[in-house]
Amino acid sequence: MFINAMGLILADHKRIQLGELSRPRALAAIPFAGRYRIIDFMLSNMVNSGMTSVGVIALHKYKSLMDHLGTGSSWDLDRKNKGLSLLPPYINSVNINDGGEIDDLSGLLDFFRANRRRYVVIANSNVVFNATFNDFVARHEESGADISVLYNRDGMKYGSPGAILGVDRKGWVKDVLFNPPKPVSSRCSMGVIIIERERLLDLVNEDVARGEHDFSVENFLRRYVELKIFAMEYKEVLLRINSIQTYFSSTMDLLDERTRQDLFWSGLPVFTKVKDEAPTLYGSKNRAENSLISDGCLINGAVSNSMLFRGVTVSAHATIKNSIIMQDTYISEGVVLENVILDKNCVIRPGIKLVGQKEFPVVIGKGAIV
Amino acid sequence: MFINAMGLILADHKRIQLGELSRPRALAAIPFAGRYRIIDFMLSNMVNSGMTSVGVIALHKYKSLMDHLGTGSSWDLDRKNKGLSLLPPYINSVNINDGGEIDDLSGLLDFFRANRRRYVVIANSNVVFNATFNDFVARHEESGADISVLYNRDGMKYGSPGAILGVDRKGWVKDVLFNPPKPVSSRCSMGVIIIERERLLDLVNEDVARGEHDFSVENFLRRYVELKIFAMEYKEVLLRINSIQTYFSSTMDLLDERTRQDLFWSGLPVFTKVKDEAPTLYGSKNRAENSLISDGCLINGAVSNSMLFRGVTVSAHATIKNSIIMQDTYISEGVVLENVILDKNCVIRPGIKLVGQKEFPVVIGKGAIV
Amino acid sequence: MARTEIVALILAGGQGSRLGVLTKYLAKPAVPFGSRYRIVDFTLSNCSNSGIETVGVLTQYQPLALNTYIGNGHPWDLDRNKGGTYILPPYQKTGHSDWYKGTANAIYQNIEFIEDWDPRYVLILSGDHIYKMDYAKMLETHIRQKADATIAVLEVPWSETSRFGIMNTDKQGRITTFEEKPKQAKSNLASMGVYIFNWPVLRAELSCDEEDKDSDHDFGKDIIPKMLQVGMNLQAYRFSGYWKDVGTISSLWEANMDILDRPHDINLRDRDWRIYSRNPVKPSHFIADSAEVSNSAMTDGCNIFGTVDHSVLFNSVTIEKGAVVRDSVLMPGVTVASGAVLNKCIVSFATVIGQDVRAGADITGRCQYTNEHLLSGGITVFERGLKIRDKAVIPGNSMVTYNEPDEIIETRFRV
Amino acid sequence: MARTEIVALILAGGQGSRLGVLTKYLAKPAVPFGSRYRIVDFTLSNCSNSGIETVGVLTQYQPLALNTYIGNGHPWDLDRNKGGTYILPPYQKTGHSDWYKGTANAIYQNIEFIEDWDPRYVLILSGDHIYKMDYAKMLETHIRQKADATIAVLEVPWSETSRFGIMNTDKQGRITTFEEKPKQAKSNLASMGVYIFNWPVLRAELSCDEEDKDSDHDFGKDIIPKMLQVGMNLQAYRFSGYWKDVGTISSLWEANMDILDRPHDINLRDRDWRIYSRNPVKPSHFIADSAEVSNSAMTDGCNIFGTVDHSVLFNSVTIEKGAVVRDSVLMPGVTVASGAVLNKCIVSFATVIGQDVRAGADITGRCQYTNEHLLSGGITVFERGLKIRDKAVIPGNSMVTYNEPDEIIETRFRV
Repeated sequence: MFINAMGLILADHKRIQLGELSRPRALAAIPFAGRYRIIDFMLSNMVNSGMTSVGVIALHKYKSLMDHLGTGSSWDLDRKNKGLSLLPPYINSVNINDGGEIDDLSGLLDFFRANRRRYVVIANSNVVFNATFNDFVARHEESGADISVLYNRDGMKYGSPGAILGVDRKGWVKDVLFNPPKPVSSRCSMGVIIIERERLLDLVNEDVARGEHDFSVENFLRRYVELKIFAMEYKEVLLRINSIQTYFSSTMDLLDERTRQDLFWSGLPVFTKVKDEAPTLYGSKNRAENSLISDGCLINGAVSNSMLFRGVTVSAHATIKNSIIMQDTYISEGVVLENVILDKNCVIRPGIKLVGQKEFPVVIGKGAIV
Repeated sequence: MFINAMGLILADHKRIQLGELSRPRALAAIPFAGRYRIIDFMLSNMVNSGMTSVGVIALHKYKSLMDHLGTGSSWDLDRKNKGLSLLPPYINSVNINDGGEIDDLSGLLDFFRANRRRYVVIANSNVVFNATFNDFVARHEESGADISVLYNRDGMKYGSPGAILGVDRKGWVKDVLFNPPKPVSSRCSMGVIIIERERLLDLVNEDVARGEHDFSVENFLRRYVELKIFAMEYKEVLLRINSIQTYFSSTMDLLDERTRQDLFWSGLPVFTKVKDEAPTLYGSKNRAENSLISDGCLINGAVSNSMLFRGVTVSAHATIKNSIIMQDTYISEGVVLENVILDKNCVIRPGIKLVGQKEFPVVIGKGAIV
Repeated sequence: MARTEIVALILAGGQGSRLGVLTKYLAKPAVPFGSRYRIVDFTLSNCSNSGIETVGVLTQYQPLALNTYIGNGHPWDLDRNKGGTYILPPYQKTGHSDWYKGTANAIYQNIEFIEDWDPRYVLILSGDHIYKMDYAKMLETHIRQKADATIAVLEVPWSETSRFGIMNTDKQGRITTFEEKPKQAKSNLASMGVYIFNWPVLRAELSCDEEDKDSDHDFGKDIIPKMLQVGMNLQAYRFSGYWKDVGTISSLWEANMDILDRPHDINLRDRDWRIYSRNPVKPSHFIADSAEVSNSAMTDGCNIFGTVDHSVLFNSVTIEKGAVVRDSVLMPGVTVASGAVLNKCIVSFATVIGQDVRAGADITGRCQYTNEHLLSGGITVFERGLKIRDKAVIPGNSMVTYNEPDEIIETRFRV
Repeated sequence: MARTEIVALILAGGQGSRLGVLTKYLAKPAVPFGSRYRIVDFTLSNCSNSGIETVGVLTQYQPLALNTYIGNGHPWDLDRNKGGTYILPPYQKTGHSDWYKGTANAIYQNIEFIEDWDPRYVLILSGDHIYKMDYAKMLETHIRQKADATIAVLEVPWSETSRFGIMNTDKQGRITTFEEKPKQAKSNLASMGVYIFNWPVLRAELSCDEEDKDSDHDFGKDIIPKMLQVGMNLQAYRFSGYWKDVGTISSLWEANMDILDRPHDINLRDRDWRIYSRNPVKPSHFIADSAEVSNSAMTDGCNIFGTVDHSVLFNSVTIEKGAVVRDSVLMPGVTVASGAVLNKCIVSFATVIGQDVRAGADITGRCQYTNEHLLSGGITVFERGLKIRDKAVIPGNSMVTYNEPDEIIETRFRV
């Protein structure tokens, strides 16, 4: 309960773009796992750790993120003293078009000054797992490190793995390689670090003084020579979303019993914005199997190995296979979909056939009428 | 209760700058009347009218406005469906410094689409009064006008009166003059208009199509030839804040019994962010008279004809006359202030003397140590 | 708007004893309904959607679950700083204390609460009806007709008039006479138990009624007839649309089946009039390879490996492979183990139906749980938190409730 | 954190009869204190500042004002979706119903509520003490000492030990014996009525105590002695700082004066431990030309035209020109008309003191309202909602309460 730490989530990541899905929104706001946005998992981890103060740095396209987060009440973060702070770039001059400057870091400094917790957990929003940070913060405290970083052994699994860590026997980071062509280790940073707030303030102030405005987890890791960085392994289920391919395969992983159990049924709830949809209704001639289906759907066709978000309509004689169908999308009669990702509010007209490949799913952007 | 209208407050005004007070914040966020920000009056008017959906357009320096508004709970606007929406400029490209564009109006259109009320009350934030809009909306409905505008008879009172309305016998606007050298009428627009939401959407869409991005009450009034604009008089107490001078004189007006009664004791509460300060303590040798004093102050000196915000300390042998002292400012022993405006968090060191003139008060910016 | 225009009061104090074990630990308004909801969600959502922000819930019997379910009122947007939801049980005053004695007495005991809001109008509601209604429109009519009270009515089949309070009205909708459960009705306009009163009028009537030793202190039996007697202007407000009193096991079962068979009647998918509920915070439901689901409703957290037909499943229900569930209502957390077959069963919270159990309408005969007083048509009801023994056979019209372990119940656990 | 670590329960059920007319319409925790607060604000703010988010308030007597004051819990940041504040009056269970019989029985009757949160620890608090305390630190000690229960204690003057429950401890702080109001105390460590229990331990003790026909069902008298008797590990947690039980008129008056005379002791200006309260939504207070204010505390909405010395004024108090108020406590909305002189008076909500009234400690003699049972030292108390006749003279030690109009009271009105 009484964790002496606050959270900071980076809603965007310079190196990660999910094509059509990224077009209208920040990475953190991309819908995932039927009822959620990607950020819900990290936010829930923080809230489940007992944090009552979380900041979200959003640099652009933050409108859907703002709409999603609202007052923070879905995460019980609608606190008197602003439990959830969206930190957009502050425009400090009278008119941006008259040459005003955008000052990301001064807003961030205010946030750290107003919320006095001893530690800060800083996290990228592209990793999906379900855990609390309490033990990690305690271990960080014991270690005496400047920064602790979480990693898992995914290093060999993905083509573009991010930051690979060289770690000595005692757990100290001795080397950091970004996207190496041939990984030297399987230890792959999760993009989650723990640091003392006062220490962080010093580092950020230094950056500001240097005219450096780029705040990222990776920039901290780069400083492994001057700072003592301790590495801690995370051993449970973890999904990394780095690309359309990993977005698609991570979704399909959720159909696996073990992954689903670990992410959703370990006893720590994953909170998201409540939508008050009706229950899902199954008609008399539907055929649904091996699929995750959210509230508010109408299922009259065949759905297999797929993920349906809230409010999807599947008309009779439609067939959906290995696909991801986002909120309020309408699938007309006789449609055939295979290896497809449909964003929100699409309409697929009668008889349309869309077939992609597992490695190259067809992606249709928000609101398309096909 | 069941008013079929939503509110929209313009936090900034191109033509209104309050010098040092405007430097760190939007016009709407300037502290006023001891416990409030200027916007609190308009927001309270809307909430007291029964509105449960209010948007605030902020174009720049919106950080203190965001902090002040928080989740909207102080105005009971922390609704499930976002009672209070801050509408900052949305940055739609990846990086504003890479030539992204700021798109004010598309966010506004989304707001109007998501909140379905029949009418919209659009208001500038520089007028302070205490009233509900229920009767005005009813009269607008009866009039058959495209737009209704509120005015009062202040036209002769101020040097720079804003929009002077020429009105025919039936109440239709026939002429609009902006800052005329010699007012043709005493009817001065309050910068508050009522319009049907659908009509507004059409007008804004038109503007967008024309590449016009300037959204203001004055731009609507300018169209009095093509649109039917109905004028309605407001007869109660109204303060206009157009300049440092009017800010100062409006504050002094509050010491007048009638003004205070009308603005604060007419039965309609003025809501503001709750600060949970301690009660104000008066020492044994203070001398306070004809002043408005907020919670959390310590009064040990002489205070007359002044307005003290929350958490002000007045040390022994200090003398404050005809002045406005904002939140958490510290007045040391032996200080003499006359016709002074001190912004938040100032420290006035022992023995300092600051004397301005009624028409030209000395203004000291936020956080200054004098 | 310094004063509150209208305060709603939901009568949720009844024991709901006709729902048997379903209300053993819960007040009736807290009973689950329609896959995602509790009965009271409909009334609370109607208030919220009508713009009513001050709602008192008068409880007496087992208020705890209702209290924690309603909580801060946030799911219904009723967590207001001014207004919001209040649980109002009877309380101790200086010198005396009373349980609520009737619907009118319950309101009488809360006069102080109502006065605190200084309302013009008071809306009296019942917490056990399923319907969608805009009370703001009813209030508009009430104001326009300059009524002392307005009563919502709906047309019922002439054959059923003897079960309702029937209003006889003149052509303008003014109520001329009121008959409680008449044998020979003159009209088929039945009271829905939804009343708007001018508060000063109601306050006077309640005080007067409280003095009357012969009164049952009931709105239908006492308050309304007295007001008609003295010639007050009582208006009937006609409602058309889905409305169901879910006060009995069979009406509760039927109303659940209506969601499947007549989805457009109550229309839960209407986005302009959402029915809000407290969210269970569970992931999307999972339909396995082995599952067959038809004509059914379900919600988050379900895991379906078996066969579900024409049933209503609440959150986190697990149907194991080979289990078959038909015409049933399974409340949150219920597990049906492999090989079990349920027909027309209502299973309360978290109960585990063991392997190869056979229960419900298709099993004839009697057992120690047979209860033909409350049950008919083969409906079979299970209390919450039971583990039903593998292979148990339970005939229809049974109300399975824990006493001690026996050949049907293996054990019980805390829910 | 799926389970709740700790649940706080505030005992707010007592009638507070020693506060006389101040608790005629209010439970004691709802009585105003210290210019901006109600008594319960201190306990609620302590919970909120300690990070405790689930708080049950056990009420019985006049809960309504407390219920509406606490409302959605927002002012204390306790309007949580999980957790938050719950008003817990006694309720009707199947077959029986009971009022709370003692502090332990009150908790016993709410076992179901507590179980719903599945806590490891339960914090038992009293709703009528003025103090600032970090319960999280107390919990840390409790956990570190592996205690079954931890009791907060503070040193009291040896001369006052006979008024308290006194703990005798060994050097490690473990409680060896407990004496309720001992004549010859062996220690001056008094219980503050703040307990942390391991929930499973307390649950067992409560059930056991409930069976005991000879028990008074009280924590101090029954539960704690029994736990010591069977050798459980009970720890004393030392508190130092301002603490005051405001259970009597004179202690309430003194505690108010402490705000003026010892402002650093309770320190309401501590921004790291704010005391929250429900805001009255009034403008800044106004001090007129004619006013003289010294050694006093006041808050929003006051309008001062007269003389105020060494007094505590709540929101929206009006002191007319020529009126003099000394050593007094004026609750929200009180008006003192011109020429009136008050000394050592406590005036409840909205009461109007007429012109030229003289009342309080400097007036000797007796009147029909003299009450030396509850009052001493000249303190004079006025019920809420009275209009005191112009020129009335009211001697000290009077408790002015409405019965019928007389030479002192002109009329009364609804507050």
